[in-house]
Amino acid sequence: MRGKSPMKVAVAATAIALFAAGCQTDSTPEAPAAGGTIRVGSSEAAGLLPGFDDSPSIVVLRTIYAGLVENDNNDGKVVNQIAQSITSDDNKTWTVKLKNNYKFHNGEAVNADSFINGWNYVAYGPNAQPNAPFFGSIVGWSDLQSEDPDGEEGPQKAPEPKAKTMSGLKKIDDFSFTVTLAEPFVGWPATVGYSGFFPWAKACLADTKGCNETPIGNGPYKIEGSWRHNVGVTVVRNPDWAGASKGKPDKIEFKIYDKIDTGYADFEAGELDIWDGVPPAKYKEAKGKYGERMFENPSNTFTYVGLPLYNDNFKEVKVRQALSLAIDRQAIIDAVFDGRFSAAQGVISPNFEGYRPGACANCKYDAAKAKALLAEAGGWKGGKIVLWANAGAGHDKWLQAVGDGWKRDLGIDYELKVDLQFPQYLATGDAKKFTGPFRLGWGPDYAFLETYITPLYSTTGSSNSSGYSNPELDKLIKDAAAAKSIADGIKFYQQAEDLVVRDIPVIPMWFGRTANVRSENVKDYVYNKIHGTVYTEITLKDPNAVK
Amino acid sequence: MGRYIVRRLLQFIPTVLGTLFLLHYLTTVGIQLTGNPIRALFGDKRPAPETLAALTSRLHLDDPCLKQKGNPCLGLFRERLVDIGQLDFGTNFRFRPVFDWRGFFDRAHASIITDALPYTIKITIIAFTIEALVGVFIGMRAGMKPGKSLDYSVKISTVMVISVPVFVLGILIQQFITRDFGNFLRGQEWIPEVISRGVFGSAYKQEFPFASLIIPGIVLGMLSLATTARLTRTSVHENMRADYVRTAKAKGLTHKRVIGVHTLRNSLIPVATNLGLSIGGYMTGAIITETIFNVPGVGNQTARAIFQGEPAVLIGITTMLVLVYLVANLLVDLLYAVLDPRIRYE
Amino acid sequence: MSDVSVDMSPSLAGVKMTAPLLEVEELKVEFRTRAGIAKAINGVSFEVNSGETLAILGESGCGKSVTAQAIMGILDTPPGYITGGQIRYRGVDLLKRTDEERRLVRANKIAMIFQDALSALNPVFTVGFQLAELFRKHRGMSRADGKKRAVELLDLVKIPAARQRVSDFPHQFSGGMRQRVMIAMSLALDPELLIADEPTTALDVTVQAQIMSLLAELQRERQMGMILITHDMGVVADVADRINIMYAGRIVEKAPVYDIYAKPSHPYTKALLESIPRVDLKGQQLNVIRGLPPNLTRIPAGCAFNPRCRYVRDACKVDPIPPLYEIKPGISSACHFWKEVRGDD
Amino acid sequence: MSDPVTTATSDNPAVIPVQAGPGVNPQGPTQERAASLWSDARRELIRNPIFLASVSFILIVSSMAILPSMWTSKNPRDCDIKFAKLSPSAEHWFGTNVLGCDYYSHAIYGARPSLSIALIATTGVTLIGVVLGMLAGFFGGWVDTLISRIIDMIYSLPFLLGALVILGVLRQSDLLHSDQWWPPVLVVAIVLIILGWVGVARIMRGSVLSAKNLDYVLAAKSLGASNSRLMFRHILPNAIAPVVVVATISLGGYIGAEATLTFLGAGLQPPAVSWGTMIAGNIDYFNEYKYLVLIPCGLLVPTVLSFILAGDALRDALDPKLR
Repeated sequence: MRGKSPMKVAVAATAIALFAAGCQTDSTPEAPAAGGTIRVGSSEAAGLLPGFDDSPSIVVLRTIYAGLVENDNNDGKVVNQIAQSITSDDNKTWTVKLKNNYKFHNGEAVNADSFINGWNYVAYGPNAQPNAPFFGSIVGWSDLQSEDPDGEEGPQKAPEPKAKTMSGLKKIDDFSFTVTLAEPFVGWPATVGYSGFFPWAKACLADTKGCNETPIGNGPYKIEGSWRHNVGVTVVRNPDWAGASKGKPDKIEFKIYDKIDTGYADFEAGELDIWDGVPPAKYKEAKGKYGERMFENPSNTFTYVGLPLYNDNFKEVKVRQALSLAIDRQAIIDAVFDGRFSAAQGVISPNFEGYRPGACANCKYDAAKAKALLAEAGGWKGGKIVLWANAGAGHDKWLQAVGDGWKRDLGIDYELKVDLQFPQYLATGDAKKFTGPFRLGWGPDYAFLETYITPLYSTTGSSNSSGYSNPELDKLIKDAAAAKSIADGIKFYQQAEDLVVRDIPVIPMWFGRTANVRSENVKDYVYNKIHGTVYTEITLKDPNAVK
Repeated sequence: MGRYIVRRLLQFIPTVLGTLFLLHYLTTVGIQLTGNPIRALFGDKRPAPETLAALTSRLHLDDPCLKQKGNPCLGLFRERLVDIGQLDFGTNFRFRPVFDWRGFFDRAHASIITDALPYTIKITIIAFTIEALVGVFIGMRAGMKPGKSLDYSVKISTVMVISVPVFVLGILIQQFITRDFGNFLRGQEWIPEVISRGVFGSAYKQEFPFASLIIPGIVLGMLSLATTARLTRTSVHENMRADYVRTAKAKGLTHKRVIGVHTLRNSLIPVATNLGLSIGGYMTGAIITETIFNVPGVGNQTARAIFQGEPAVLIGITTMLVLVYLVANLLVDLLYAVLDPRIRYE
Repeated sequence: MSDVSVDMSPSLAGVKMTAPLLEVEELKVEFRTRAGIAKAINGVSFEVNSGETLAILGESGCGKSVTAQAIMGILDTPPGYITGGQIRYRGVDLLKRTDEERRLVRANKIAMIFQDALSALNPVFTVGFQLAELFRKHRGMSRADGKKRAVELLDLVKIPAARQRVSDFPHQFSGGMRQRVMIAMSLALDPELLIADEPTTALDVTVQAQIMSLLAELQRERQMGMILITHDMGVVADVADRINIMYAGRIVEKAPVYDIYAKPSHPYTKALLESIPRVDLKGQQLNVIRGLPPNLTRIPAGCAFNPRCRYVRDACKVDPIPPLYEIKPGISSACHFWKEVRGDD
Repeated sequence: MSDPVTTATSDNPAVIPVQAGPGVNPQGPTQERAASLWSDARRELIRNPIFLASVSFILIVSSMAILPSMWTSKNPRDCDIKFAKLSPSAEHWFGTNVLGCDYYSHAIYGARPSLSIALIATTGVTLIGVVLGMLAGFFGGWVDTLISRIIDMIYSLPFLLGALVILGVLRQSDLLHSDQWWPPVLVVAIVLIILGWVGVARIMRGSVLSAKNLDYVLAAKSLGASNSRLMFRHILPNAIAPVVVVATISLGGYIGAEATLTFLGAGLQPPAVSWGTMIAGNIDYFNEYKYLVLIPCGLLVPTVLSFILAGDALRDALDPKLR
């Protein structure tokens, strides 16, 4: 559901593409813009500043801001935008050179300070910017964080952090600076296309509150008026934009909907030109109704059922395998989602380099094998199995189907615990208090298969919620990081995937599918496989259809 | 009269404090039992502990008592009261102020409540008008002829409205009326947009700030309409048998006047009380209705605050609602004295 | 309300001023209740002329008030239905007239005073409004004129400081004053017939006398016909010309007021008289009527009074119901054994 | 009514004062009258077709709730995703749902939680509301102040806000997760009671305030009746009528409230089957599979209707003023 995984990062293609993309941004003069107003369904954003964003924010931010790099609309490859070049000799100290002809909407030049000051602001702990962790790999980040001062005696004033600026950020001149990372990371330049790395105008840093309402960006569009909370955001073409593509529509209206069903209803009523994400229950109907006007593409969101390995009932591998084998994924997808997902064949997105179809032998429905494995493991001893999901997001239905399957094929009765609101649900997971299988999702931070392995399954993985720990896998990850080439690295990660699908710390369920619909008035629909619909490139048949 | 009002206003204080504490306690226990709500901002991915701590501290949710189950967090409550006393209602998790009275006049000081309130006031007025006019009318007609077909059809249709859950009602209306019928209207050239896109639009529209609230208002009003109709019916039915109605007939007055003046005026006294109180009830309905029809009002914000577990927003909105309710109550009581001269407040 | 204003003296087609003011003939009323059909009035006949006061007397539930309501045309239907008989005003049978014609008779020609003025006056309007309403709706007067007339009426019924009190609400008056307002209201349009339904029952004894003498005075002055409905034998003595005694929906005795007191012709009348406490009989056992009035859904066969009657014989317990035997002109009794009751031979 | 009225109830105050219709025997032994009030009502009710129809429907639905196995041999928890969303047929009278469960057995087994919640909540709300409203109205003073302030507090809290927040806390108690069917039902009912009693209490308080100075109460008081006797034998029967109306209406409302809470993710949770979970869980599929929503609504609405109509008929039958 929209906005449910707010801090989703959607960045960049593979690291190899980066070096090739040195300097190829020169603009061929654009054909006259198509004009008109396109109306886009959206939802209320967390903020319109690069430091505090979620997916609805990013939709807007990508039209009014421009980052160092962007992803090509055709192949998703990383190309430079504001950056002239991003280079490094040791993958540890990166030199960023900027083009000098970009300006903020208020006339300020986009220069090295715009990046350095902005990034320092976001990283500085007391500013409480949720995007702060994105700068965590830069030297000196931890000096900007304050210690948690609260003891048992009561709240105390947090001490000032040691520094206000990261020592790893150094200005060379107005249009170049260096970034020093704590650990070498060959993929770092790919991450800076993410909206958290967008530059900040001076005026914006001086008045963040005002700038959140009326953003001062540096992108092809600029805000008209200010953010009308819970109602909409309107952006208009920025005539001073120095970038290559000038943007097609004159105006983009983002209309804010609180519920996806309401937004979709408004699309059906002809109030929107673009609606991204048809409600699952209406997918089949929409497919028949809109045909050509529905755009479908595999997506990278991974849904899995985590298993609490900290619970004795799930310690036995064969039990976990049996549970996974007893799920008829395709039947669930067809019945509950009208076929809107692709059953998982492994734990890596089908869009990613290194994906292998059928990698997961335990993900194919095989009731007999499941039964046999469970018998070998000595049967199920945990009584009723409790299936967990957060409330109100429509997960209960498919989890129930999973439970029904177990009941039917393995004779394990189940109950659902799907009444926790999201915060409570996540907190329960973080505290490792799930008493049974739990639903979670995962979106890639960058388009490199590593993002599907390390955070989820390494012993120290930031989002390892099942408590899986396998030294063999940890070693493979280390080896992959030390690999000479990307291709070598992929092999190590594939071996790691093999371990995961054998041990089943999580039961892979499926990968998503985008289903975006558009009105009859839309002529050219442009889709970027990294960011989704590119609103700035959409043209209309009749630009004057909406006054 | 003046002294009565002052006494009533003084009674507001314990009620408001009590409600504030109730909500403070419930949200506090909620956090104690379920953990830091800010964690949810980061979704399925786990945030850096430093960042989580910084946000938590910034939003004043770092009080250690929030980790001790059952602790009423009186210190935190006192802090909140002091802040509220200074008209500082805190912010939501995105640092938007919950309430700033200047927001009514100046966009630069916009806040959640000042943004949302105008929509809710509008939708409430629509709902109230519908409830009062339609409810009283059909209740009156039914009450005049008890046991007749109209009485039963009113009874059955009001019961239908009561028994069908609001969200079903809202979704049915959205499907059949605003989408199917609305699309038909939108296909007709001659129908003005204010009707086809405004009144029969699927969601609230800025271009039609009033028209597009009519259907949500009707859905909202329908909930209490049933109660109003039934109450009017009972009240009219009882008053029809009152001695003074017989006197009015004996005075040779027309049937219309006997009903319209002598019966109705008396029957409306309990109905007016109920109408006043239903304004408070609209807030519950608004949580669902506003969400379904995408009205950016108080109900919508309440729903969001509940699901995000934002204590400051919940407490801020509740404070406002309690005051609205209490003032409405007071007005109803004063109105009572106007409607019924036998009542005097000392 | 868009009331049609009516001309000063609404007249009813077919009215003969020579005909008696009101004749009720064989009136039958029943109440169709869930407990069964209650025969509230079973063939009542009487007549009233201008300037004359007829008292209808009986216990609670004997049908007195229902008769009054039937005459006024304000019987609650359902449950009450007039099933037979005629009510002739100046020779015109009102039961055959339209609702609109009947409405205009009310207050204009026949007016009524109710028992409990507190509940009979609308609590939410001032007495001025309720009085002026009559002039505004029946005479087409303006609010100001109506109010002026209201003050005059309050003066007429001797309410002190009428000009101030006209803006008061009913609950601000004392019981006696409220009943005066009620009387004022009934007199507003100069009716020819006044029906006073237990006008003093709810009042203190001293106030009762004042109200009764006021009523009598006004009736004399205006030469109205009056039907006085009461259960109190004491009240009627001074005021009434003739008395009809009712029991279980029938008139059981008719007589001039003097004759009733002097020589009752029906056991029920006799019993009623004996149950009045009298100073000269102080110290003796008071004669109360045994038993209870009959349930009107199950009236006993024969004479309805037979279960309680001292003179009861077998003939009383079977139909036919005793007719009203005319004893002498102006006096009649519905008792087979009236002679024995009167002590005549 | 200008007819003399029997108010002689002080000798047997348990009887609602009978305002006799014209000519109906107003006196008579009070015991007989008390009995005849109920026997009249009974006679009245068995002749009322609407009452009979309502009660029959309630009985049918109650039998589903008490003995679901009498109605269906299928287990609602036997589901096969391969047979999902089948239209009604001879095999599956009401079709199957999204998960391939027999929808007819869901409809039958769904009656119990829905009815239980409504009945428990209505009983609780009425009992607590009547008692507290009575105390507040009868004693006045600080008792009234305290109760009235609590009523104000709960009243001003929007129902859903309160329900969601309280359920959020209560659900931590693990009561919502049990092998038994009733603990979650009880939890939802308790929340409805906590938030619902104020409505009844308010009405009760008002009724008591107006009843407490009526003559027959003063008469009983002067005869030395104790407070509790005054409250429960003299005032209660006369003040209860509006409470009955509100209770019958809210009984229906509670069946719907359960569905709404489930819709918002706070009520009963699947795989528990109730009409509420059936409606809330399938509303998304309404467009294509209308029967998934229409069937539970088709049970819920007539049930609510029956309760209200039966309640009305009962009240009318017991109301002597309507005779």
